[in-house]
Amino acid sequence: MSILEQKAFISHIPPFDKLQDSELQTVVDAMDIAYFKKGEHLIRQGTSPDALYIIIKGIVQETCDDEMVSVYVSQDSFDAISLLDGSSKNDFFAQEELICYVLPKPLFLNFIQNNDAVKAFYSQDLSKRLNSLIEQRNNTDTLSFMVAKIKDIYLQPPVFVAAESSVYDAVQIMTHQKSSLILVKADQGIGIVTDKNIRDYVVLQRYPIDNSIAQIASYDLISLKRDDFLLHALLIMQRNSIKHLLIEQDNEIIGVLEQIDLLSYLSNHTRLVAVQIDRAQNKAQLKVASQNMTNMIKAFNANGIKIKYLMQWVTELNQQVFKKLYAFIAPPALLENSCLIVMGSEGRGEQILKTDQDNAIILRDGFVSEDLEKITQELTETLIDFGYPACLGKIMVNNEYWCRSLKEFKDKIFKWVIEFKSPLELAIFCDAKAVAGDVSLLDEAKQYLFERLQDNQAFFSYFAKPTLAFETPLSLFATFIVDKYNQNKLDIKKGGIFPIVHGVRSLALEHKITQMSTIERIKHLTEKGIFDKAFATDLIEAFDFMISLRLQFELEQMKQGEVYDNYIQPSKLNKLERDLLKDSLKIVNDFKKFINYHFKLSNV
Amino acid sequence: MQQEIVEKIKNDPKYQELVSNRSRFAWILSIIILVIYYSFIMVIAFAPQTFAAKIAEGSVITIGIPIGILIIVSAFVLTGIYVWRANSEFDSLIDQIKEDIK
Amino acid sequence: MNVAAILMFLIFVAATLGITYWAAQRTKTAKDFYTAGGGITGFQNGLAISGDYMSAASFLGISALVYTSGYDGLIYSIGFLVGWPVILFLIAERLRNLGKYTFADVASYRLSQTPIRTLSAFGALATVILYLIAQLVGAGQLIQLLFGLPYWMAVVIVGALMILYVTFGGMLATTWVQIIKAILLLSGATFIALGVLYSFDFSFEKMFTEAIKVSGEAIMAPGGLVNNWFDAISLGIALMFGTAGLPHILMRFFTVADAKEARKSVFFATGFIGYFYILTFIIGFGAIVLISKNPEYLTGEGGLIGGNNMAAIHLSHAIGGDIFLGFISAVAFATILAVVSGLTLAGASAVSHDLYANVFRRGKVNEAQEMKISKIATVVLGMIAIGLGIAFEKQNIAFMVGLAFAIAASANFPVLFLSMYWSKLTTRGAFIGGGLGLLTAVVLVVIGPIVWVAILGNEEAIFGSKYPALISVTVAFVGIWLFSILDNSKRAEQDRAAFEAQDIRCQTGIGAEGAVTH
Amino acid sequence: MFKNLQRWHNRNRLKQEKYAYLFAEPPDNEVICFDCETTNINPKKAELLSIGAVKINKNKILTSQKLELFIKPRTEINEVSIKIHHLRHCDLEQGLQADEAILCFLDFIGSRPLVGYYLEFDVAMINKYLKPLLGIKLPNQQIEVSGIYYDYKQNVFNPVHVDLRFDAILKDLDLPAFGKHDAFNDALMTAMIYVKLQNLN
Repeated sequence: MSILEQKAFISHIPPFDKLQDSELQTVVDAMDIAYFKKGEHLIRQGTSPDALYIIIKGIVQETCDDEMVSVYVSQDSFDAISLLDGSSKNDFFAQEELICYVLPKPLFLNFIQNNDAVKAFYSQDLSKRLNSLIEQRNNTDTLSFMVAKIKDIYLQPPVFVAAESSVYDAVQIMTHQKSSLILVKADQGIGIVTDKNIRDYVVLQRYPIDNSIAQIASYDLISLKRDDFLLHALLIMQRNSIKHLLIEQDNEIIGVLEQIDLLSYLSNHTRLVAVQIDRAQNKAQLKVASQNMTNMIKAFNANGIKIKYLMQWVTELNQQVFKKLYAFIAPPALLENSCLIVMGSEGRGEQILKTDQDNAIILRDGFVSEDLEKITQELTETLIDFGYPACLGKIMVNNEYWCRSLKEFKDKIFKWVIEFKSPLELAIFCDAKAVAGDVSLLDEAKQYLFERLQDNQAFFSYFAKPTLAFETPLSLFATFIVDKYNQNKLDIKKGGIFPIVHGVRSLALEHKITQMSTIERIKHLTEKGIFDKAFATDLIEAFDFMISLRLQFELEQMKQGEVYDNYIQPSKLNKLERDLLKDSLKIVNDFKKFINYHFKLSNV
Repeated sequence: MQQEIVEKIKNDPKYQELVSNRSRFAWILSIIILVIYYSFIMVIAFAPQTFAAKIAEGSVITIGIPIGILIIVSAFVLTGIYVWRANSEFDSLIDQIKEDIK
Repeated sequence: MNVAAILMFLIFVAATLGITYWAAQRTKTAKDFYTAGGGITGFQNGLAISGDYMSAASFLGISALVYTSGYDGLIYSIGFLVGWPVILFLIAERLRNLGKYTFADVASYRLSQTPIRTLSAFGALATVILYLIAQLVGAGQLIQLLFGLPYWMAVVIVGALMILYVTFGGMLATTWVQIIKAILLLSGATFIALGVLYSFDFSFEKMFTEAIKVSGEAIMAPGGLVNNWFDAISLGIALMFGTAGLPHILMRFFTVADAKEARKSVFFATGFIGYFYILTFIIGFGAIVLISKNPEYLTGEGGLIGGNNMAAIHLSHAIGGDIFLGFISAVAFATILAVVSGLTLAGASAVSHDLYANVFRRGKVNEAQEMKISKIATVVLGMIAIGLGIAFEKQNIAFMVGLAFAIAASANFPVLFLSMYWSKLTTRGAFIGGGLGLLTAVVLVVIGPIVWVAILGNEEAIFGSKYPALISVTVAFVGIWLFSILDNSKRAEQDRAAFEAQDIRCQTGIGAEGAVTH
Repeated sequence: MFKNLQRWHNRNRLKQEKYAYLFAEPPDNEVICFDCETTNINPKKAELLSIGAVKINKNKILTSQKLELFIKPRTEINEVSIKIHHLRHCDLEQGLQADEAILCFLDFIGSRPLVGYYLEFDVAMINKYLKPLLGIKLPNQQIEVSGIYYDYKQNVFNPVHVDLRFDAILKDLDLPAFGKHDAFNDALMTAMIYVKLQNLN
């Protein structure tokens, strides 16, 4: 890096690109090169930096109270703001080994003073930052919930009694401790006794108060760590319909989390969709709740929550909406004798923003419902009203084809599997998940599917073939292939997400893996030795990254009032993101090669 | 798939009909083509001069040439016959068998 | 050096590859997500099958055979073709119903994996290598002729191109490539044949008369090439039953999802291939008259420039000038690339999947490793083919394809056939019998006139005939029969017991699961 | 002991007392990284064409205090070497006399340790001019980066072959390689290698 090259290097980096040649020379002459080890701090919160850093090689992370704010890569410079303000609000440290130029503060400030172009550059940057700060603040109430951990919330202190204690003694201790619950150390593990247990057993069943408390306790409790997210706790409670969780730290129980505490914590937050859905009494309330989800997703995403959790959360909520709605619309007899299923991305639990509804109803053989047509029509229309767009392929309950008896479903499955008919339908059905009604109907249908699968290579080849249907938008020279007629965008679904989803689905079907989510499927396939561990990790990360990238663009499109599609614009990505996308697409290519080899796709 | 289905198909009269009809048909066609081809080969093996006879007085074309072309055509025609019958008769039988064990 | 022809050649090769690339990568709309395979009709697939079958070896080799031996070339054509109906009647349907792509997969459905895969891998390798050599010799001579390079250099270049094409373009070996290739080849050959007939005023009588003037009466009847009963029968067996044992042909029956369309496609393929062979016959006779006396195409000693395999290429020049020569060379070259890619993939997968993964590592290997081995195998296979391709320079390539058929008929066909038709077949019987068949065929080829005399330079062949199939196929069938009925092992009981379920599945497409393969 | 003796001997031969600073205690944490361009690679025959040097303070490469000197050659430069260092006669017309350059260089380095890649050669080159001028050889401590790199890579229990080529080291340490080979550029890259190795050990 001779002097000439140093000059060439920084002359492309804003705001230095606005400098005259002589000014540039001054800058170059004053620059040093510094080396930082991984993890070393360049600027600490509250201190005044003495130079502007320009990265030659390496990555720097900017954090605020341990939360990532930004990432800087080669050719980025930082932190002009702290130089101007006199002190830094955030920490900057080397996320990997770093070589960078160091431009002394006085010189930098001098330029800002004397060069209008440079001045303008930074003042613009400042106002942008200010705006984003304000924006951030507006989101805080949801945000704080998103990142809240169990340790942030009130926990009932754990009050233990021995198993042989009498109910009377135990209640005395409860009263004394002002606690609404008590833990029992019994042979079968830790049990819990709440007011409700006492009401049910002692008051209603007249269980003698001198008998042992262990008899009336509830067991099989679930425990979580103190550092788990509240979100996670809420999910677990909802999924298992329980009201208490044991909280432990270092294998010791340090408290009990009660649903009521959790909910009251949450109810302080205006946009708590889960609670809203739970409490909705009619369609109108449910609609509001469902629409609020989108706002919540924005907040989630802005906060860098792992996409995996986000998907889980959204799926859970969507299914609650479906379940609730089905209960509102369907008469009890239908509810009992049918199963509402969601399929495709919704079934895999990979939907974030609402996409086309893919749903169906399986009816018990022999059951006839007179108003079925009316009910399914209402269901479909209400969902459209809620913001779940209609499916273009009419894979919806109001289509007779997707609302039929178990027997008819089995016929269909037979056609799919034995006669290779309609692989698209089979693919969607592979991802079916029951959300309301009698789950066993879907279970039986799926079992039938697995029984009828044969080790027929031709069948699996056909099924897997679409994995290769689209070219990966990455050229031989590792540049993106973009659509020149469509603002240089590329379709990330066709190019990256779909191949992974479908390839993994095909492998999962072949190995009769019952999991629906792509990531879970990959994990199970890895356990079966189909992928090696390193490749599985790469695949999951690539998938994760592309999903979150798509979300980022979808949110942006939504903000602009456009209809969101699956297009992303590589030119809008920063260098790190572009590199990650390239890596992800390379992994997609490797995966396609694997699928091609595994299913012998060059033969069909 | 399970043993029960195997048993079920095996005992299905339609299956037995399919197997015997199709096998017979396939073998008959195979034998026809084998006979045609090996007659040709045998002539070449033991009496090659047979094919040297002229097709007509004054012509240079030997009888072997139209015979060769005819064999090529016969292979094509026999294939056509098989495909036609399999696509209509046998396939509908198979469909019925499948219907029974769904 | 013929600049115009070379230019046309390069343009056409680029265009052909470009079109095939485009066809393979056609971006589809979201609606077509799942119709990728189903969109192919029986007619199209028939073209694809014939594209696989009409290799450069058939095109160049058979027309060369007719050019040198007249009528005997037709014996090859007929033999190559009559295999088709037999496959359709007796084998294809069952394969499809079993849902197994390769000979190894079918045979190990009820027999024990390890021995069967070992056997089939060696069978496949022997067949693939011979077949590859034939294609490489053809391509080498083509490039030699066109660019004026030394033969060995041309073979090395083509071989290297082939390895590159397979390693980087492996994904392109799709149906569309074969379809386009078939259309180009059929139209090119049609044009030459029409050109030939035109120059004789569309009178066969006139064409044959002229040909007799050049080469004598003998070309109108058998005897030039196959002049004893043993050779005739032996060749007949190899050509007819070899097709069913070829590793890369069987798979085409799966290309369409619908069984009806699949059958139709064999029907169309038979038509196309038959038509094509009739064309090569005309082309061969045309070459006798039009080029064998034209000094422009002859070397000092009176032979064809570039060898007899180049008869069709020279003829294309005589008919259509430099531009057409470039076109035909390009089509032949693209054909070679497409066929070798299919072949090499089949050979590489025999090594990586059958030998390495299932036999050598007993299934304890993941597919990523398998893929690596497959890549290495591709390169090694390519290099072996290059080496042997140089050694086999002077051989007729249709004859070499015939040898590949002989080996396929001896090693693969008996096991494949009996595994589906004979309930008493056992693993041991298949392994020993099939092994003996393979061994006999290979040994007879090596000690026969071609390798022993022409290549190794010995005085006299130990085995007098060029055609081993009569002996080796008999050995295979007898061996399999004998060792199966003598087999009283526990495995034999299992093998026999599994026949019924397999048979039901072969007949209907539904039935018992096979042995666990993965 | 022997080293001290040598050093003392060297010191005694110093002709001009004003350069005694070369023997002083070096400042903490500072080293000099330098590289020479010459007419060929035999130090006995070669002539100095250019010297590039840069100061390193702990982890900071002080490019703002660099030294880049060009020397007017006394003889013809042969074509082969022009192709390597891209220094043509006309490029060096404005250059310093060799002796001036050596003194500048001494001023720049002071008593700091010297760091380089294949340093032996560069030091020999400097000494070739220094000896007649001041009667001494460079007394500075010498640090060979390829040596540090070798120690870093080598494993006593499991010896491996270490590729000591300059480009290989750069690549292995994942440092940016910048095309042109000139004295300053090479010194700078060597400096980066040195700094990185200091942090790895």
